[in-house]
Amino acid sequence: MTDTTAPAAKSGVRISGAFHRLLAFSGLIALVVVFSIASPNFMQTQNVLAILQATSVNGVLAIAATLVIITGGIDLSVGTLMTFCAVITGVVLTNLGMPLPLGILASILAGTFCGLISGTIIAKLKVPPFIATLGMMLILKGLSLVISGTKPIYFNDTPGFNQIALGSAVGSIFPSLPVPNGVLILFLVAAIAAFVLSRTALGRYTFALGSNEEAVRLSGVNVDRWKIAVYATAGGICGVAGLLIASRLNSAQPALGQGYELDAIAAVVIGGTSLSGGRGTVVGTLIGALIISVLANGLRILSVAQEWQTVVTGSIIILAVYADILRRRTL
Amino acid sequence: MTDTTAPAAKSGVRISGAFHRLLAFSGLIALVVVFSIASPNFMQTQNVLAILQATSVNGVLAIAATLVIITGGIDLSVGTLMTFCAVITGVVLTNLGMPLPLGILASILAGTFCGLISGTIIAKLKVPPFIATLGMMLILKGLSLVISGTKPIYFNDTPGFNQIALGSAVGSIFPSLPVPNGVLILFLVAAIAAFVLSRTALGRYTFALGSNEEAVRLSGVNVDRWKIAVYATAGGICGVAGLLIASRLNSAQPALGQGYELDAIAAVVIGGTSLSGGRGTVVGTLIGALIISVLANGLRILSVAQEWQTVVTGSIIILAVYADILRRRTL
Amino acid sequence: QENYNIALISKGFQHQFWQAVKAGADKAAADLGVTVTFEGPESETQVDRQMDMLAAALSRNPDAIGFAALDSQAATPLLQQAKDAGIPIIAFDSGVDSDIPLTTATTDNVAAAALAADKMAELIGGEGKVAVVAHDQTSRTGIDRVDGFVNRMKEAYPKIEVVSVQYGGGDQLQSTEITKSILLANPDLKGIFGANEGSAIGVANGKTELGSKIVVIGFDSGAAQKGMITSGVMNGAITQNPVGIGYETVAAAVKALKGETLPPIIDTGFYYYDAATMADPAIAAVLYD
Amino acid sequence: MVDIDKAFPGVRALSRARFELRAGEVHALMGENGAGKSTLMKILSGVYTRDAGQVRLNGQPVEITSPRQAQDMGIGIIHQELALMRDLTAAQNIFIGREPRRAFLLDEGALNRDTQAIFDSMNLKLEPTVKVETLTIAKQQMVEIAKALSYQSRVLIMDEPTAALNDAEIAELFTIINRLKAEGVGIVYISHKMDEIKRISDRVTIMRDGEYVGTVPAADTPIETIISMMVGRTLTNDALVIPDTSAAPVALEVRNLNRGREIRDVSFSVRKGEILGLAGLMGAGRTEVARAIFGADPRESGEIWVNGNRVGISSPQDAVRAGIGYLSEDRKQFGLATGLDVRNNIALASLERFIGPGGVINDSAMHETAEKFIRQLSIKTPSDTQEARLLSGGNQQKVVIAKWLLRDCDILIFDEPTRGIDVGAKAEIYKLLNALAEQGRAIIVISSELPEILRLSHRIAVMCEGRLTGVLPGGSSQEEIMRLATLRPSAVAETNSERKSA
Ligand SMILES: Nc1ncnc2c1ncn2[C@@H]1O[C@H](COP(=O)(O)OP(=O)(O)OP(=O)(O)O)[C@@H](O)[C@H]1O
Ligand SMILES: Nc1ncnc2c1ncn2[C@@H]1O[C@H](COP(=O)(O)OP(=O)(O)OP(=O)(O)O)[C@@H](O)[C@H]1O
Ligand SMILES: [Mg+2]
Ligand SMILES: [Mg+2]
Repeated sequence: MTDTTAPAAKSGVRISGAFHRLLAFSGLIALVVVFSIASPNFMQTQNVLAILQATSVNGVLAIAATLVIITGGIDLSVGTLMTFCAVITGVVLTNLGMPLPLGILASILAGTFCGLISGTIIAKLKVPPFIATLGMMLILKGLSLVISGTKPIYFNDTPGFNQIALGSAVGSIFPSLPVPNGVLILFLVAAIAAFVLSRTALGRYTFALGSNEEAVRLSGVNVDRWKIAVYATAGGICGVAGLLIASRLNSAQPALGQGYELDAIAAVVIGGTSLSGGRGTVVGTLIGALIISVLANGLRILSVAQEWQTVVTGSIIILAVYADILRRRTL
Repeated sequence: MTDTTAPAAKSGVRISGAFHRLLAFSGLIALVVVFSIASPNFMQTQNVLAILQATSVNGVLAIAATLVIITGGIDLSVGTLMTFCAVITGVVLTNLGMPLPLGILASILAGTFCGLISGTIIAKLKVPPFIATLGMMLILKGLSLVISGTKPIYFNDTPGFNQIALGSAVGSIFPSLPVPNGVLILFLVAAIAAFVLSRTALGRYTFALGSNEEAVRLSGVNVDRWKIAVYATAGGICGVAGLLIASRLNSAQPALGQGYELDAIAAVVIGGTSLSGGRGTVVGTLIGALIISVLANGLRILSVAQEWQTVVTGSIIILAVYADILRRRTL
Repeated sequence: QENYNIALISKGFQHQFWQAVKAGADKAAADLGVTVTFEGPESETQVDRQMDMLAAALSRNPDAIGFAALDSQAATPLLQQAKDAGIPIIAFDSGVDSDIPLTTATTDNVAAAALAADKMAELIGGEGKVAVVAHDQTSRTGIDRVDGFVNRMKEAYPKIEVVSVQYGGGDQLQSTEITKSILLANPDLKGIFGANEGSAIGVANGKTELGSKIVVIGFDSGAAQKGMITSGVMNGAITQNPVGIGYETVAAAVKALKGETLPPIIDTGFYYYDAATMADPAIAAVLYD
Repeated sequence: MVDIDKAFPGVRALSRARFELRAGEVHALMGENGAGKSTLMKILSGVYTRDAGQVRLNGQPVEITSPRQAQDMGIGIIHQELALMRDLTAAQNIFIGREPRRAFLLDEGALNRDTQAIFDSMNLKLEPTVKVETLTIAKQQMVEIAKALSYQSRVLIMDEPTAALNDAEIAELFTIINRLKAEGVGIVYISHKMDEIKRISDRVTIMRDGEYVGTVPAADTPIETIISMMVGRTLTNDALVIPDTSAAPVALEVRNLNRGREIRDVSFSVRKGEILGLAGLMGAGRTEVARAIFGADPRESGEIWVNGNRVGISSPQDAVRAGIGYLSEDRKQFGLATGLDVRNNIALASLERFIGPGGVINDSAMHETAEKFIRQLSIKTPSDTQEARLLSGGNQQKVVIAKWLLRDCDILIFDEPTRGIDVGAKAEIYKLLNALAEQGRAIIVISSELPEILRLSHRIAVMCEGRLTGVLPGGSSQEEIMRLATLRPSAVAETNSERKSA
């Protein structure tokens, strides 16, 4: 290449990068516009907050899944791991009567530990991620029931607990903007995950592993260690999701969680992360998760019959991704 | 390769090929042996038939998923497509009162048609298989409810219908061996699928696509057409599963099906087919599906508490695959 | 006394309702000196998985089977097989379209939901908009409770309009989101009926999260629901007697095994309870945690 | 092909490029890495569509929009980057899309027979039923060639077909090319091996920076002229200087390395400042030895000593920690993280250098370092944030080299370091290797090109069938190396053709 083309190319890449993100975003905007026109109730502050709140759990799980998927893996256990962490918190806070901070720590540690185990099974025993996390999903589902005695554990003795998701630190400062803490936590997790992905060694290796694991290994990198670290981090994030859902329901529901992995992975893929690894963004995942909850909320607000909601959701997911592909192609 | 190494390598490959299949099989055998020792009821003819019967639907779905997964794709819609086909059969036979063969044809055609649509969305619109089939899964789930009016459709007016899965053509010849037709159909579908994979152009391109799609395209092959053909074939096989389940329940249950894709994919992966495409066998998938149902049945026969069943199932799935990896490595 | 082995195949497992049925069955097992196993599929849509469970149970050669059918017809061949093997069958929770079960221990869900409609109408003053958040669009209990509630409203309370019926799979979180959507879409809504435990808790959660004042009628009990009724978030709820269902099913099975005759239906009843009546011994006996 | 333009996002690959091919000629297409050779040929073979210009076949303008169409017009291509389906057999690869059938069914017997016939005509010893993923790149390349031949095209494009081949196989290929030429097939031949151009081609077209430079007859144009047309300047050729390293300490010593039949009792040592050439025929086990030393593959027995200390190496990580770097022979599979950008590929082996407090990566330092190497190795890329897979083959190789240069290892093993690299860059790399040796590093160079081995090595170790058959002083003759490379203790009967071409 000659010198003249180089700078043009550079800015070209930058613009298209930013524009690309804007595109998934514009799919979301299109949905919001359509629903706003269709129903005056849609754009009410309260409904917007409801949508954000509804995104929080799936969004956090999807961020966990994003990390794993960028390495070229998959994590089917995010949903039941979330539940397991919630149950552990329940045991620590309610059954053992420990103070709140310990409960929070327990959830995140439990998540990290389980992620560590999945990661170890995958990295050391070379069990394919699909199988390892499928197994984990079932194991954790069973263990949640066993530990909780197949009964919900309530947090009635820990008064501050439901403030984790439902309180509003923002609202106490700006009363007109009662953004629930759950939403704040989602954005916080997203910001941290985006930072980790783009600016730290862990993030760099996450992408490198998904790009060409063998090349990374032959560069003298301890591939196993980093892979385990990614799964453990994802597990820790599921621990946060566990806190969010437990706080929202003011209880640890041991039977819940299975099926949540599909929504999480869907958000990731709608957000432009490739299942074959090596590429993906947290922002995309957030947008993907928002698309899912805006769709669900909007269709309910419009009182579309439930069976048709499903049909429309399926169609719009395909259309949204197709629109993204089309516009990227004509760029 | 020199002359001396060539024959050795060749026979090596052959032996390890056969042995490898034997390995997944030996995992299954190990399970069977353990359960037989643990409970005298396990190896009764009736129970063996129950296990096979329980494998039939998941097995057929898993065979459909195998085809798609070998191309490097994924099909999340197998479960709800099965249901959709069952509902279509219900409409044709019960609501429209058409004769049985038409109902059978309708199910398979409906499946093929839906597979064709998924395949087209994937091949022509370049929507990732995960998204396209996720969308399809939701669309079909909704449509099944819409078409059936959210009520099961019974086949009471079509007396022969439940013979498709429950009758026993074998049993009418050898009364001591009342193998249900559903099981026969599973093996028939498996045999046909194995034949298609190994002996026809469709099979060749299925493997080629999963191996290196770009290379296939560069070789001047109409990649889109073959990809669509694979999804359509898989859809047709889901149609067979739809017949099986409808016949077994003597009704089309419109709400059933979601979640079944995970069991199907699990059977495929346990059977040694790689999610990244290019390799896989129908025999492996059958063994994978059998492992899943033997586990479920065996644990029930032993009256293991349900929450522990889940834990044990998860662990054994990981262990079975790990054992397979270990033995292949030490070969 | 013989140590009978009785296999119960229910419609679910993890849900508190089914756990209460299990508790009742376990209590009967202890009282009567028999062994009971209890299992059920993941969700109430998985008719074929329930068949597999029933088949596996048959392979164990139990002395009797208790069966809560997800579909009234699908199990007929297997039940016939059990009958041929001389295994008595007791239906519970929902009936089966066949004369094979010796008796059915159940609640009239349609009537129970109609009672919920009556209570709702009373609490909102006989007019206005209401909605239903149910657990399942296709399962027997889902259909019966929605129909029971909606039809009663139509017949008896012409000024009440059921504006929305949505399904959250009995998942508390999903039911919460649904409730919020319904409330935001219908600011003038007067009340919501939550048609099972998860749905009812979801409705109450949604009400709390939005700070709404609507009337909430729930279904089933459980610690959370009882707490919500005590605190006033939920106005009241219908409860069946799941412990009773479990107990009666096992008791009937033992009677059958001993050759005693059984009535065709064992109605285990349903009750409306609210903060005021919760402590009544009759009510407290059928509530569970 | 006239006035062909092609731009990729951020890159102008071709600008008014031109090319002409006559029937029955071998026309070499030359140019530096990234000059646009592959792109031009991909346009001709229907992989890319051109932005402007015209393609004429037999004087008629044609539109070639798909590989299929190109095939139908009789244009066949061997791609530079292997395009094989790894899970299929050689025969299945060759006849993909044109499988012989009997009724609806595939006729595997005919497939394998036809393939065997092609292999026989190429004098290639290969089972049609072997899966290509088990083959070395060289064999895979031969399968690609067989595939291209099977189309019986009138125009055959060969994009660096010999990059992975040894001399015997190259000779075989040239026999095939001459046969095709006699049959009137026009052949486009792309290669960075200058000696081949003289041996095989009739005319040479030279490209630079996506533009047409000129076309000259091969026979009476001196190589130096062609090179200067390619790089726009004349290159000086440094002669081999062998430093006296006999007093330098031993940096790496390998003792009795063993693994199965691939590595049999290999022992050797390299001193600081020394370049050891590792020569041998394809499949001699050189790559296996290198990978075993580097810990990429397990070894059964054998010791590795670095700077006089025995080191336990069981993974590449151990090796890198001990100061060993390994540039693999298959960059796509083992060298490059193709989805990552150039910058991160360069930093991949030394990421810890750019990690600041809290695990945060210092991207600006990484950028500067990457820019330095891009300049030093003249890597053609729009920026250091370009995805590595979008670079031309040769430039990808340079990125991998930069990765190991940055890592700053004391012992460097280069497995086919100049595969697919143009003359200009090759000279740069030779200079670089010499400079590294001068700095006191121990270097092992594995190369299938004897001239390269002879030009670089201070000492030459030769392998055959997993054994080290001898160590020669630098500047030995090709004949001497070949004698050791074919010294087979197992006395396996060898085909005559292989002997002769060797
Ligand atoms: N798909 C693509 N996207 C972006 N840039 C590309 C793409 N393909 C090629 N290029 C760029 O186009 C230019 C020409 O590449 P090409 O592969 O034709 O070079 P080449 O002459 O074959 O080089 P080499 O000898 O290294 O193979 C290079 O700068 C390369 O980076
Ligand atoms: N993937 C493989 N599967 C089976 N045998 C292999 C494979 N790769 C190499 N071999 C065999 O291992 C031995 C050593 O091969 P290796 O690639 O190390 O040789 P090399 O000297 O590096 O050759 P090259 O010039 O191809 O790099 C040979 O007998 C070869 O046939
Ligand atoms: Mg090239
Ligand atoms: Mg080699």
